[in-house]
Amino acid sequence: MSGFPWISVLTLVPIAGAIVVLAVGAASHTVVRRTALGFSLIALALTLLLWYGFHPEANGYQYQEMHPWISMLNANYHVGIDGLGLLMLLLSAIVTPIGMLASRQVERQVSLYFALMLLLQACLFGTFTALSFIHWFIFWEMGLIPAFFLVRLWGGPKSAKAAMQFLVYTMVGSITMLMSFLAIFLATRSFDFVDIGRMAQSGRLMPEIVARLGWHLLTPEHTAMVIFAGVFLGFAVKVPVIPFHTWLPLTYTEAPTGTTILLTGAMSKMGLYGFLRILLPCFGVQMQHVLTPLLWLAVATIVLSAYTAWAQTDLKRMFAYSSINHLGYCILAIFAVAKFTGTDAGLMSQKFAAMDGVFLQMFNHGLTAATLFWFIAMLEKRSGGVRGLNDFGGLRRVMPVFTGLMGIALFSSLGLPGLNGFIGEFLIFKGSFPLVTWATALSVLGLLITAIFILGILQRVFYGALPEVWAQLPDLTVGERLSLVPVIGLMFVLGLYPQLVLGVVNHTAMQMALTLRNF
Amino acid sequence: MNWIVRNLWLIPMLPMVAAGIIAVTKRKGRMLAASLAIGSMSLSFLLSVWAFAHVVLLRNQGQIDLQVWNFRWFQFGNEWVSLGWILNPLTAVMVVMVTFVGLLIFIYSIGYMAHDENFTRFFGFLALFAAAMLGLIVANSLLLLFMCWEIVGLTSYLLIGFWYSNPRAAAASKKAFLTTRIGDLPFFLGIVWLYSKSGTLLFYNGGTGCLEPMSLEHLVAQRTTIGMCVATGIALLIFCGAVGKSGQFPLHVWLPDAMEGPTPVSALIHAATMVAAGVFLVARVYPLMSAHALVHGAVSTSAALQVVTWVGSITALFGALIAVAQYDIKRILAYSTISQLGYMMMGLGVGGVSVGMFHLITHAFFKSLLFLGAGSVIHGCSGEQDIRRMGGLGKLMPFTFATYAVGMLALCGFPLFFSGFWSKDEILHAAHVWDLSQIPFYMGAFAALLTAFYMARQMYYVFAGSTRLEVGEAHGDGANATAGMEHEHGPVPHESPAVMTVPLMTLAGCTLLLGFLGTPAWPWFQSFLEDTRLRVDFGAFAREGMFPVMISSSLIVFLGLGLGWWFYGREPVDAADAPDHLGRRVPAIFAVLGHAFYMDALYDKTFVRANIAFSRISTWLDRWVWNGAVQIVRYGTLAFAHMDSFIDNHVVNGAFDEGCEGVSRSGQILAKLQTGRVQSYLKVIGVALIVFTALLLWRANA
Amino acid sequence: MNPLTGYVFLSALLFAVGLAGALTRRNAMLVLIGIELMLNAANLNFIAFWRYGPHPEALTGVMFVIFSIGVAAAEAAVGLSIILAVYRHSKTTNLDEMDSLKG
Amino acid sequence: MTVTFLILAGVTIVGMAAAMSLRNLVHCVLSLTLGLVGLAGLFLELDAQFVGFTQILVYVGAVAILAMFAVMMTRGAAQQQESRPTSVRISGVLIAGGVFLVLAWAMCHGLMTLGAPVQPEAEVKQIGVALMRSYVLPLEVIGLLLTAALIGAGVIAMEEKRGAR
Repeated sequence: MSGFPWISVLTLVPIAGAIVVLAVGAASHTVVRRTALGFSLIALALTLLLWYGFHPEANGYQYQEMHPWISMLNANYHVGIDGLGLLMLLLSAIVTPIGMLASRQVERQVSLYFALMLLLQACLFGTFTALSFIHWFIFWEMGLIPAFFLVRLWGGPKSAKAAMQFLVYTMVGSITMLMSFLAIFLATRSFDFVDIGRMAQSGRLMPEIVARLGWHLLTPEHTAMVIFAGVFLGFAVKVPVIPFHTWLPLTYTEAPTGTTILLTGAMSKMGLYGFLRILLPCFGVQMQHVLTPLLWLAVATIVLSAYTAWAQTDLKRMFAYSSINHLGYCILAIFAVAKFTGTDAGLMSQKFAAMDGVFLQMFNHGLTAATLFWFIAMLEKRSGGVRGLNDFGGLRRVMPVFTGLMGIALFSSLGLPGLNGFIGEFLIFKGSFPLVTWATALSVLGLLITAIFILGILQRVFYGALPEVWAQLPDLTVGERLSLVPVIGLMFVLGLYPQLVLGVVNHTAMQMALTLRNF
Repeated sequence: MNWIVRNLWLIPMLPMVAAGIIAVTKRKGRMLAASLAIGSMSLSFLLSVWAFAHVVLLRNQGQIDLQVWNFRWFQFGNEWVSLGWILNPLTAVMVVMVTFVGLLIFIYSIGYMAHDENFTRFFGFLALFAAAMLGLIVANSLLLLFMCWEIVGLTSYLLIGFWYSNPRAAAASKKAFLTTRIGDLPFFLGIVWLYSKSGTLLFYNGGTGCLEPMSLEHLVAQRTTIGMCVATGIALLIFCGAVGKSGQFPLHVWLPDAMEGPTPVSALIHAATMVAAGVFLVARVYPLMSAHALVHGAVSTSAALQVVTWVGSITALFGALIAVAQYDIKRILAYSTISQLGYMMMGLGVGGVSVGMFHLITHAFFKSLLFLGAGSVIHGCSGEQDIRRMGGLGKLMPFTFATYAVGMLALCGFPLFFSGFWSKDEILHAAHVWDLSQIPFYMGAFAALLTAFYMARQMYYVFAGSTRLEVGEAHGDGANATAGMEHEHGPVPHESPAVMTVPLMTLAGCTLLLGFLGTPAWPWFQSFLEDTRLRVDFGAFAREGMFPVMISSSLIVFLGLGLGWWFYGREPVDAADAPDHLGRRVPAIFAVLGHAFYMDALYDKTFVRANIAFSRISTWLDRWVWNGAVQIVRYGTLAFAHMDSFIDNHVVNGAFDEGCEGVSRSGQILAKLQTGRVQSYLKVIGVALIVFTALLLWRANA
Repeated sequence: MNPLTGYVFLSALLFAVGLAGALTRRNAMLVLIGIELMLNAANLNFIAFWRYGPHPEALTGVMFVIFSIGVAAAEAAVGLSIILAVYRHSKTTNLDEMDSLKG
Repeated sequence: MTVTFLILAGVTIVGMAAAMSLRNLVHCVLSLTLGLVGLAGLFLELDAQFVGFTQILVYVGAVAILAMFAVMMTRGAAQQQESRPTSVRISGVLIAGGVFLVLAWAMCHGLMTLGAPVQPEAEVKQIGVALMRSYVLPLEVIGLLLTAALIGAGVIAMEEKRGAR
């Protein structure tokens, strides 16, 4: 690997973009939009370069940069990516331009809006590349700030409440996580994920914590569990896992749709990323101890969110719940992977499948959910903000292309084979079923309910009689079609040739599944 | 490896490419769309015939006739997921049938859909359907099969809801997709289970495939927690998928509603091919279905096949019963399809692959013939679908009538010259010699009686007597499709154009001829599928009670037809609103049958309502419990914050203020004390001395 | 009543008298004299305790008194000279009028 | 409790009380001298000859004379003296009384019953030895202090015209 600090540069590009966008703020909105989009596309290009230069078969992290930072805390500026990080970078880089394209309705303080978006992207990049807790946590928390303002300043009528809920809720999770990490730091003097993971896998982490911290009121197991619970809460809120999800529907609904795209497409992955990068390698034992309740949580996340989505009438709210549902599968698979230790070849194969499935599902959900919200943005733009399920009908007559393309995205979300959603779900179920049979079997219900409400959307919005009000709705413009083509195309490509992604992440997935064997 | 085996993927790929091109064609490109679809289908048909010939050739040379071509698709962990295609007699028969029937229906659709504004889209969907269906057939991987299976479901959804403005079509399409998906989910679990147990989803892969003896032995040897053999468990889960797709008993409710789609769709998807995919699936995984018996060499049928048999026979009877009391021409055929699919399942269960598949093939021809005939009738009657408003069409639509009669007799199983007779008879015979129970046989026989009866009823209603069509009134769901036709043809019932009648006649011809491929005397079809020696043997009629079964089933057919004549032929139906002749006799039963045993209402009241209730509950949970917990925490925090702020304002701040004031006041006081007079200070010192000394002494005393 | 008690009471009384004078008189000179009185009361105490205490051979009380007298002499000298200086400054020895320390 | 003690105590108390309560400053100083002489007698009674004589020398001979000089020099102010408000007097007396009571109480309470008093030998020689041995440092310090006091008193009492420029 060359010594060029690719990742730092990649993280700095959106920040520079934000500054430039603010600087040209006085210019026309179009210029601002194009500038911001340009920077996000530069970031995308850089990410593709990283993708191109990535060695899928190599162990460990690539493009690493390491500089001493706060020596007192033993904290380093340590960044690097493996397959997972790379995939998440790519997802963030894809989702951000989508979010920008879907932000056409933003008319006030345009330059600030786009600057915040770029800033959010930088935080995402930072989060997905950091390998040291402090550095990672700073980006993790910093991401909240642009997100908060994006929701608060450009959101819907209840945005104040939504932004506050979002901020406070995630903050609470972050704080518990921070405390847990401080506990770990006090015991290990390290903030490095790799080190901590290594200690956990060799079984030294928890005894050290118990020895150094010595909370005499608690047994060692309980101490470990409390620390685990703190970290778990932080991530569970972010993903979210039922019952820590209540901030999400309101936030996704009230946020401007462009922001929602970033929130669901990339930010929700931060939680899962945390599950994979931190919880699984460091707290595998604790997860095993409480596996049954965790599995119930996962099943509840999948099934209840699907049912709740069915009962919604606001399209954005529906997709918000649907997001919870889709990420629930990832949660299920992660818990399933945590179930068994050991090196049994049959089990390992299932774990690999589940892990690969999680990676794919994360990416696919990001892509599909972002696209769906994009469609909503386009619909809102045409309908003047109306997006109720029952406000429409028969739109297929006036917007056939829109219907067709959104139909593809909807079916991708439903998990139709041939589109990107399927393989991830297949691998997740394939891997989880032998590991946690009943939870997986129950989760299948989520697939059915998802189908019900997605077909419900199609039926109520696009089928049936066309109300007079919408008789003049214009179909997609040429520009919109052209910008949609790559995304929809990617759905097909991933659905038909998942090896494109799997080839890159498979090795990382294996490594992650293998680290668990040592517990 | 032969070229055709390696390039078997071309058969589904050609329609797929056509569908892709049509998808980006403008609405006006009607001819382009139709010709692309039909052209690709013709090429696929030719390739299918080539493949078929190849298999026949191999068979005749006595070579191994199972050829596969596998390739790697994607990787997880150290493993690769492989897909592939397979060429064996089962595939060959199915591809030929699907491409041939499909081609005819494509051609027919040009006429039927001529006036539809979404003509282009229609052919796009049809081509996509054909691609997926053919992919399903050639798939050598359960995963690939499932993927195509789902896409078939999607196209079915799209085509049922083709007239999307009609809310009933929209609802029916949704119902179809969801009902089949209910079956698909256990199927999906079955696949996942099978994958985890056998390590591969390839059917055949040179000894390591999941349907090959090594894997099967492995599956049979293992037991689930409830004592069932793993192979049985997987087989039953997979069968759930077939139940959904093939409209078997508990999940049949979507098929009648699917008739909201255009009639060619009903003919192609909901009669000939897609619904038969479930039967095909069972046939494809037949080694797994019969694994228990296969491995143990037991005479008895495996548990999975028993389930298949019972579900099939129940469905056969059930569908036939309901069909008796329907008025919609397409719904009668839909229930008939359900019933016949039940027959096929029963055939698979009691007789094996060839028995069920033979009926599948013959049924595909005569049922698509019937549907196309019904479509022709509907087309001729400007969208009317209620048989009570038809009548006397025999004279007005002679070609349609003749071909319809052929299809009807084949469906009834009229002896000797109609394919349905041979295939159905074989099922009945197999059921008769089934060693577990005779009940399926009697159920099948009774269903055969009912079949003859309801088809006779339909014939009399539609073609006999005088026309009862109300001029200028377009009822039913074909209205949309045929809305434009009235201007050209006028309201009078009329014969359909040649583009529609020619496929009808072709199908009728096939219907007549096909039966002779599988007579007991010369069971070519059976031997082809099951790899047995083929010879002409008229003695077969005499074996194992074959002859009595033939005679009795013929008698049953005559009885059914006779009953139909007794009720509906003797005194022709004269008025559109006259009560049904049978319904007059047994109104209660007729009402129950007319409402299809109230299954839809039952499901509405139970499953649908339970699910809706659960969705309400989960919303309620979301709003009150989860959110409530958060709100409690929030209000708790708020209360704490308020308390804190109260304390701050009134206690801490108050104390501080008080303190400040006190300090300042005491300062004032002290300032007063601070007289600057030495003596007053000294006084204070004196007082302090007194106090402290007193205190010390008092403490010392105490 | 042993002799010590008498001396001690006497010293307390002297102290009280000195204090009363220091507190009530307005003339600075008399206040100073009151303070001298209190010092003398303390001296008496020291001597009495030395005389009747357990270790008279240690001479502690005597020594204390000797130094105390020395200090008292110095104090008297300085105090009186201050009074003179103040008197020269303000023509009064009235303490009530010397309140420039007032807060 | 000897007669000598009672007489000496009476002289002392009367002298002191007069010194504190008489109106004429000169009388006050004179009665103070009487009280100090009484006190010196008490010291002698307590077998502390050296201290007793020192008392006479220093107090009677030096302090009282000094006070007399001061009284004389501030005579102008003496006429201005008028009685203070009764409340001040009463409070002062009360406080003094309180202090006496407290002290008396403490003494009653705190005094142990002593054994037979031994005759101490406080010869001047011993005192001198002690001063030059154990207490040599305090002796030096007190010498310093006295010197400083002497100079300081002189400086303070000097003519103001020269002190304040």
